[in-house]
Amino acid sequence: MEKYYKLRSLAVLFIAVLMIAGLSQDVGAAKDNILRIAFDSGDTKSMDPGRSFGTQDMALQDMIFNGLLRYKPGDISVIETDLAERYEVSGDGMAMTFYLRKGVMSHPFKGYPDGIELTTEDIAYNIKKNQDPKTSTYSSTYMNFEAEIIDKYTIKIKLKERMVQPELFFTDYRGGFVILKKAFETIGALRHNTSPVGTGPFKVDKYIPGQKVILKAHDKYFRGKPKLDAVEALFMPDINAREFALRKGEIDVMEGMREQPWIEKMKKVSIVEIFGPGEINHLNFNVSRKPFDNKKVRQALMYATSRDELLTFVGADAADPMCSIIPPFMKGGLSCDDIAKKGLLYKHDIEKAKKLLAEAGYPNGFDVEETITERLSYRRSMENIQAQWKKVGVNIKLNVVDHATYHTKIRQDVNPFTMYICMRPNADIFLSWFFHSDAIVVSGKRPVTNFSHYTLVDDLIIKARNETDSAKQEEIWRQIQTKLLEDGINYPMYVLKFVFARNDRIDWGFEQKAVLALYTQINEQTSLKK
Amino acid sequence: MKNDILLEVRDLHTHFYTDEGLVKAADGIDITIKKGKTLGLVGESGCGKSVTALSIMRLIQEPPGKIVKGEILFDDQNLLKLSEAKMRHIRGNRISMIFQEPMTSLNPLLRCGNQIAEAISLHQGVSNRDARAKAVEMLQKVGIPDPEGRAREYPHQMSGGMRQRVMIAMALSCNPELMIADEPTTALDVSIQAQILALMNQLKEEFGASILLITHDLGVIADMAQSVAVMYAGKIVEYVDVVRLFDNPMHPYSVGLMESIPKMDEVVPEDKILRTIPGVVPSLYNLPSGCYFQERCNEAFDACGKKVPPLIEIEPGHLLRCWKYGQQ
Amino acid sequence: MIKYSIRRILLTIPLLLVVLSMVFVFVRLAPGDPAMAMLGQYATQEGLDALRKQMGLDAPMWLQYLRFLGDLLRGDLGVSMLNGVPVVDQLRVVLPYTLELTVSAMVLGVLLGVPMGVYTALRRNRSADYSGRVVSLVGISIPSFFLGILLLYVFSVRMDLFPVLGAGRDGDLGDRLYHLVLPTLSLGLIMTSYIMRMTRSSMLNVLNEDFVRTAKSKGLQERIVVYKHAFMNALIPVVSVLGIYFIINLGSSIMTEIVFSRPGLGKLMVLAMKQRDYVVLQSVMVIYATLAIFINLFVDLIYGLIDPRIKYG
Amino acid sequence: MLNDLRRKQLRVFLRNRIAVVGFFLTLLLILIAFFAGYVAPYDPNEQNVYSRLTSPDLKHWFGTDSYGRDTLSRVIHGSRISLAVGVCSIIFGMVIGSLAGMFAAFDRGKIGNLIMRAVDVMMCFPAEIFAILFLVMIGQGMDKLIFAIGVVMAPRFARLSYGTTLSIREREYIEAARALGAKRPRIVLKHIFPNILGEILVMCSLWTATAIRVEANLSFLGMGVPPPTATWGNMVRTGVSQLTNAPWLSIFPGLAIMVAVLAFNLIGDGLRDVMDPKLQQG
Repeated sequence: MEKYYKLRSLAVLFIAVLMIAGLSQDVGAAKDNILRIAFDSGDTKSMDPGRSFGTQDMALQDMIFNGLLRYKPGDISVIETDLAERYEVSGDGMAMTFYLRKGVMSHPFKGYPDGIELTTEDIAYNIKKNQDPKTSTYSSTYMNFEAEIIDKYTIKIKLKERMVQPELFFTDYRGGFVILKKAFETIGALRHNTSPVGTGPFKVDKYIPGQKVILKAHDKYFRGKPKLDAVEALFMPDINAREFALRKGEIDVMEGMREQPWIEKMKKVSIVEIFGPGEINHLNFNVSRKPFDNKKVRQALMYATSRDELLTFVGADAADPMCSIIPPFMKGGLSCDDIAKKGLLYKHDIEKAKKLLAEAGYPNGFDVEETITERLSYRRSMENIQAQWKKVGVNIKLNVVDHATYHTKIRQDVNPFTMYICMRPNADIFLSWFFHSDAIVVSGKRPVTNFSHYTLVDDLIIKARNETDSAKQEEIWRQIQTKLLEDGINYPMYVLKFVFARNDRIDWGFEQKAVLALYTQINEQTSLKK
Repeated sequence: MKNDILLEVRDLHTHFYTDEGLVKAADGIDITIKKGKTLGLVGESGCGKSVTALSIMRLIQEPPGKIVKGEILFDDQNLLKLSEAKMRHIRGNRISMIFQEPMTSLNPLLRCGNQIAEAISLHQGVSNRDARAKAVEMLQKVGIPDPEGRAREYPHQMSGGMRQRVMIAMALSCNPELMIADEPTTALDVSIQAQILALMNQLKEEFGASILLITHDLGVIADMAQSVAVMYAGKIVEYVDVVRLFDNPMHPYSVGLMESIPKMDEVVPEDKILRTIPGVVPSLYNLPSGCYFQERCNEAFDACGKKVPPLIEIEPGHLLRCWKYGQQ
Repeated sequence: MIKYSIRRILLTIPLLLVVLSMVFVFVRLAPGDPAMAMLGQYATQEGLDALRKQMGLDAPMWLQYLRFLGDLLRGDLGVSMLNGVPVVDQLRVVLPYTLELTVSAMVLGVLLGVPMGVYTALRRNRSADYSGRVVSLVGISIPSFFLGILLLYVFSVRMDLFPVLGAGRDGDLGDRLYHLVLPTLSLGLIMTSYIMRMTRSSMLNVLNEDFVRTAKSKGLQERIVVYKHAFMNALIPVVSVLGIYFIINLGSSIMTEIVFSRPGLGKLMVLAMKQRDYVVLQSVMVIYATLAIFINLFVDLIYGLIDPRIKYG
Repeated sequence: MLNDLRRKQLRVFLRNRIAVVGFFLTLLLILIAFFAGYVAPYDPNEQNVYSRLTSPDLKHWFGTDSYGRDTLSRVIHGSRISLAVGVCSIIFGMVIGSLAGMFAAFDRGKIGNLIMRAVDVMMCFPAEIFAILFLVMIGQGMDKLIFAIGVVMAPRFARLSYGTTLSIREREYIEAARALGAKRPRIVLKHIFPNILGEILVMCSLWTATAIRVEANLSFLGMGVPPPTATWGNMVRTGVSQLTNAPWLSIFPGLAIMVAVLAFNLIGDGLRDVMDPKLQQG
C-alpha cells in the first residue's frame, strides 16, 4: 500500500512540475536582434546553388551568395551589378565580359578564418560546376557557355549557340549564385550542401536538419556589415504552426497561404506582403492522347473553364488573370485585353462547350484520369476544374501524389493534360521548354516540359531566338502565343503571387515589389525595430 | 452444558442477488460446534456449504451476496453484529480458514514464510523477526522438511501438498479456537490427502481447536468428524453424530449418499453396480415448492410436494428434515 | 532469471535482422524516383543518370542490400539522399525529442492510469466506475492528433497558456518542459485511458482470486489486502502489456509531432516519405522498430524481475 | 443448451447500457454511410465560391470549407470511407490472420514456427509505421489502404487464434476427431474455427475501432484515400490550417472519427463482458 501512495504523490508531483514549468515561462521569443522567418517546407534540400529548386533553398542562397549581376532588391525590373563592377555584351551577342569588384571577401571557412578574396577563377569554376550534371541541376543550360579568364578580375564568357538575354544566367538566381572554388574543394561537395561558403551578407552558422538554419551576419560583407545580428530560417511545413508562431511573436515573418480568405484573416493581425511577379498557372493539353487530339474537345474544355471562378477561389489579392502564357510585363507578353481583341479569350460558355463536345462526338462528355500533386496551389485549382468540367459531363478522376512524385510522373507522360505552375526568366525559355518538339517529355531530343506534344511552332521559336531586332522578336513571340490559343494547346489561368505575413518589427530596407525567386529577400539593409 | 459450545449458527440466511435472480445459498442453517470437536458438513457441490463457511467468516462478497437473517454466536457474541474492525480481530486469530485450492490460495508474489508471518505479526503484535521465526516453527510443525529454506520460497516452487501444509500452518499460526477447512484435500492426490488429514487431526489435538470440516467425501468425515450435518440445496436435512449417521442414515438423501460409497470390506457382486442418487441437484434459481429433494426421492409422497418440512429432533441429538419421519 | 534474460536478449537478434531486411525490401520497392525528387523540375536525363549512379541506385538489389547491412553493422546509416547530411547526425538530433515525448507520455499514463484503474475497480459499478469507464473509452477512441488539436486550440489559441511551436530552446530545461506539456498531455491522456482500463480489469480479476480471500481470512485490513496482495498481482499483467502500449504510443507520436510541429522521428519520417528520401526513410523505420523491440525487451526483463515465477522459474 | 447460453448472453449484453448505446451508434453510422446520398443535404464535392468558410448555420449545420463545400455532407460521405476501410480491412485481416494462426498452432512444424516469428516481427512496428511502409511500396488508394491496414491487423488475429487454437487443440474431442481420421482442414474448419469464433468476433469489433483510427491517422498524414474524396482524417488535415478562423472544419470530422471509434469500442467492450463470465459475475 505504501507503493500506491508513493505512486499517487509522484503523479501529483509530475503534474505540478509541468505546471510550474509552464507558468514560470514568459511567452514569446526574446526581443533580440535576430530575424526569424518560417518557410512552408520541411527542410532545405540543399543550400548549394547548383542543387536547389525549393523556395526555401533559394531564399537561403540569396542571403549566402551573390551573383555577378543582381535583380535590384525587391524589384526584378532592374538588373544591376553585384559581384561584377561592370559588364559588356559583344555586338553580336555571343560573348560577355565581366569585370569583378576588388576585395570581395568570402565567409570564413576551415583553415581560412578571414575568408578569401573572390577572383575570376571562382567564376570559371562555377560555370564548369554548373555544366556537370553530377554537380548541377541546370547543366543543359550552362553547357552553352565557355569561360575565358583574362586576368584575376576580368573574365570573358562566350556562347556556343545564340541565347536570349544570356546575362540572366549570371544574376542572383539559381545557377547564377557564385560559390568559391577553394571553399568548395576544401570542405567537399557534401558538406557544402549544408554549410556552404559564399560572399553574401549572411553566413551559415548552424544547420539543424528538419528544423532550422541559423545564419550569422557576415561582418566583411562588401556592401557593409548587415544591420541584423542573425537570421533564423525555420522549416515549418504546417501552415497552422507557422500562423500560431507568428501570432505569438515566436517568428517575425512567415510564408503564407496564397488564398484570399487566409490573406484577409491575417491582414487583421499582421502585415501581409503580396508581391509578384508570381508564377503562371497553366494547363497543357496532350495532343497525342485521345480525345485531346481533337481540337474541338480542347476548345470545348477551354470554354467549360471559368477563369473568373478559379480566380475567385484564389482571390483578388493573390492572383491576377492570365490569358496568354507570356505575361504582359515580360517582353513579348500579351495582356487579356490583347487576347480579347484577337477573340481568343475562350470566355466561359457552357452551352458552347457542350455544343463543341457534341460535334466532336462526346455529347455526354467522357471520363479521364489525371495525376495531381498534393501541393495545395495545384490541387485547389485542379479540384475546382474538376467541379467545373463535371458540368459538361467530363469527369476527372484524380490521383493525388506528393510533389516530387508528381514531377516524376508528368515527365513520364502520364497525364492527358498537365497543370504546371512556374516562372521563367524570358519568353524564349518559356516557349522553347514548353512547346518546342525537342522538349517533348520522354520522346523529345532533350526532354524538358513539353507536355502537350505540340510540334508546330519549332520554326517560329528558333526564328525568334535568332532575331536581333527586339521589336520583331517580340512580334514572333506574340504570333506563337496566338497560334497556341487558336489550336487550343495551352490554357493560362492566372499569375499566382507570393504571400508572406509578418509583424511590424521588420524594416526590409527596400520595397518588396517583385522578386523573381519567390521569397521575401533579406539583406544587409534589413533591420528589426526594437 | 452450554459452556462446551464454541459456535452456534442460528437460522442463517445468505442470499445472492444475481442477474438471473435471487439465489438462497444458505436458507436457514442451524449448526452447533462443540469445543475441541470436529463437525463435518457434507453435501453435493453447490449446496451452500462454502457459503455457510464464508458467512461465518463474514467474507461473503457484498454485493451480490448478503447475509439477510440469522445469528452466528461465537463465544457468546454475535459475529454478525460485530464491527468490521472487531471482526478482523477474530478472523485469522480466533477463527481461521483453510481453502480448497492450495494452488491458487497463496499469493504468488510473496514468500511463504512472509505470508504466514503476516498474520502472526498482525494478531500477536510481535516484531517482524519474531513473527518470521514463529512462521518457521509452524512450518516445522506441519511437517515441512527444511522449514528455514522453504520459508524463503515462493508458492510456485512447492507441490500442492506442500502448499496445503503451508495453508494449515498459516491457519494454526495464531492458535485459533475454530478452524474452518473447506474441502482441504479435494485437490490433492489420494496419498497426500491421508497425510494432510492425519496432520489436521494431530494438530487439532495439540492446539485444542475445533474444526468445521466441509467436504463431499464421507470417507473423510468418517475419519475426522464427531458429528455431521448433511446439507441439501441450502438447508440442513440431517444433523447427527457420525456413528449414528453411518449406522443408520435416516433422510433419503443421506441414505443415498451412504449407498454411493464403495465399501472396501464388502464384495460387490458382478451384477450389482454402485448405486447413485438419480437426477440432478435442482437449480437454486428455481426450487420446487415443498421438499427440495422430492424430485430425486424414491420415497416421496403427497405431503412432500406441499410444504418444506421443518427440522425436528426425532431423537436426542438427531435432527431431521423429512415428512417421512416428522409427520404431524 | 539470468537464463531467461539471456534467452530473451538472444531472441531479439534474429528479430532485428528480419525487421531490417523487411524495411530494406519495402522501401526499395517503392515507386517514385529519389533522383528526380532531388533534382526537381529542371532535371535532365544525364543529370538523373549521374545522380543515380552516385547514390548507388544503379547497383543490383542484392548488392544494395549487402551494402545496407554492412553499413548498419558499422553504425553507418548512410547520408540523406537530399542534402548529404549523415542520417546518424539527423537521428541524433531528433531522437531525444521523440524519446522525451513518448517516455513522458508513458510515465504520465502509468502515474495516472494505474491509480485510476485501481480506484474504479474498487468502486465497481458505482458512479465513479461508470464515469471512469466512459472517459477511458473516449480516451482510447480519440485520435491523438485530434486531442492534440483540441488542446492546442483551447490552451494555446484561446487561453494563451502554452507555446505552440517546436520543442523549446536547447539546454533550457524549463523551456523544454514548457513545450512538452501539451504534447505529453495529448499522448499521455490516451495512454492513461489504456492503462486505466487494463489496470481496472486486471484488478477485478485479481480481487476474485483465491489468495485475496485467503488474505482476508487472515484478518488483514482491507487496504493491506488491496494494495499488498491484490494490487501487486494486478500489476503484473499491466506491466506485460506496457510494451504493446508503448508501441501504440510510438505510433501516435508521429501525428502529435506533426500537430505540435515538434522535431522528432515522426516528423523526419513524414518528410522523408514525401521527399522519397529512402535512406532517411529506412533509417527512421529501423529506429522505430528497434525502439519497439528494445522497449519490449526492457518490459519483459522488468516483468521477469517482479514476477518470482519467472525470476526463480 | 447452446440456445440458452446465447439467450443468456444476449440478456447480459442488453443489460449493459453502454454496449447498447454503442450498438445503436454503430447501426446509425452504418445506415448513414449506406444512405449517404439520401441523408447528405448537399453534394459533398459541389463547390460554391460564394459561400466559402461560412460558419455553422441553419443552411450548413457544420459550416462550409474553403471551396464552399458543405462540411456536414462531407462528414456524412466520409463515413463511407472510414467504415468501409475499417470493416473491410478487419475482415481481410481476420481471414488471413486467423487462418495463419490456426495453421501455425496445428502445424507446430517449421512453417508454423516461421509464421509466428513473422507475426512477432510485424508486431514490432507501430501500426501506422507498418501501414506507411506498405503504402510507400504499393501507392495510395482505397483498395490499397484496405490491404495495408488488413495486413497490419492480421498478426493480431494470428496471435489470438494461435493461442486459442493451441488450448483447444489438446481437448479431447479434437483428439477424438483426429483419431477418427479427420483431415486437418476439416478439423480446423469444423471443430476449431467455431470454437474460437466468439473470441475473434469480440476482437473484431475492438480492432475495427483500431482500424478506423489507423485509417484516420494515415489520412491525417496524407497517406489515406486521396482527395477530393472526403475522408475524415483528410478533412481534419486540411481543416487544421484554418483552425483559428474556421475551427468547425477540423472539429466536426474529428468528432466523427471519435464517435465511430467509440461506437465500435463500446460494442467490443460489451461483447467482451458477455464472453468473459468472470468479469461480469458479481
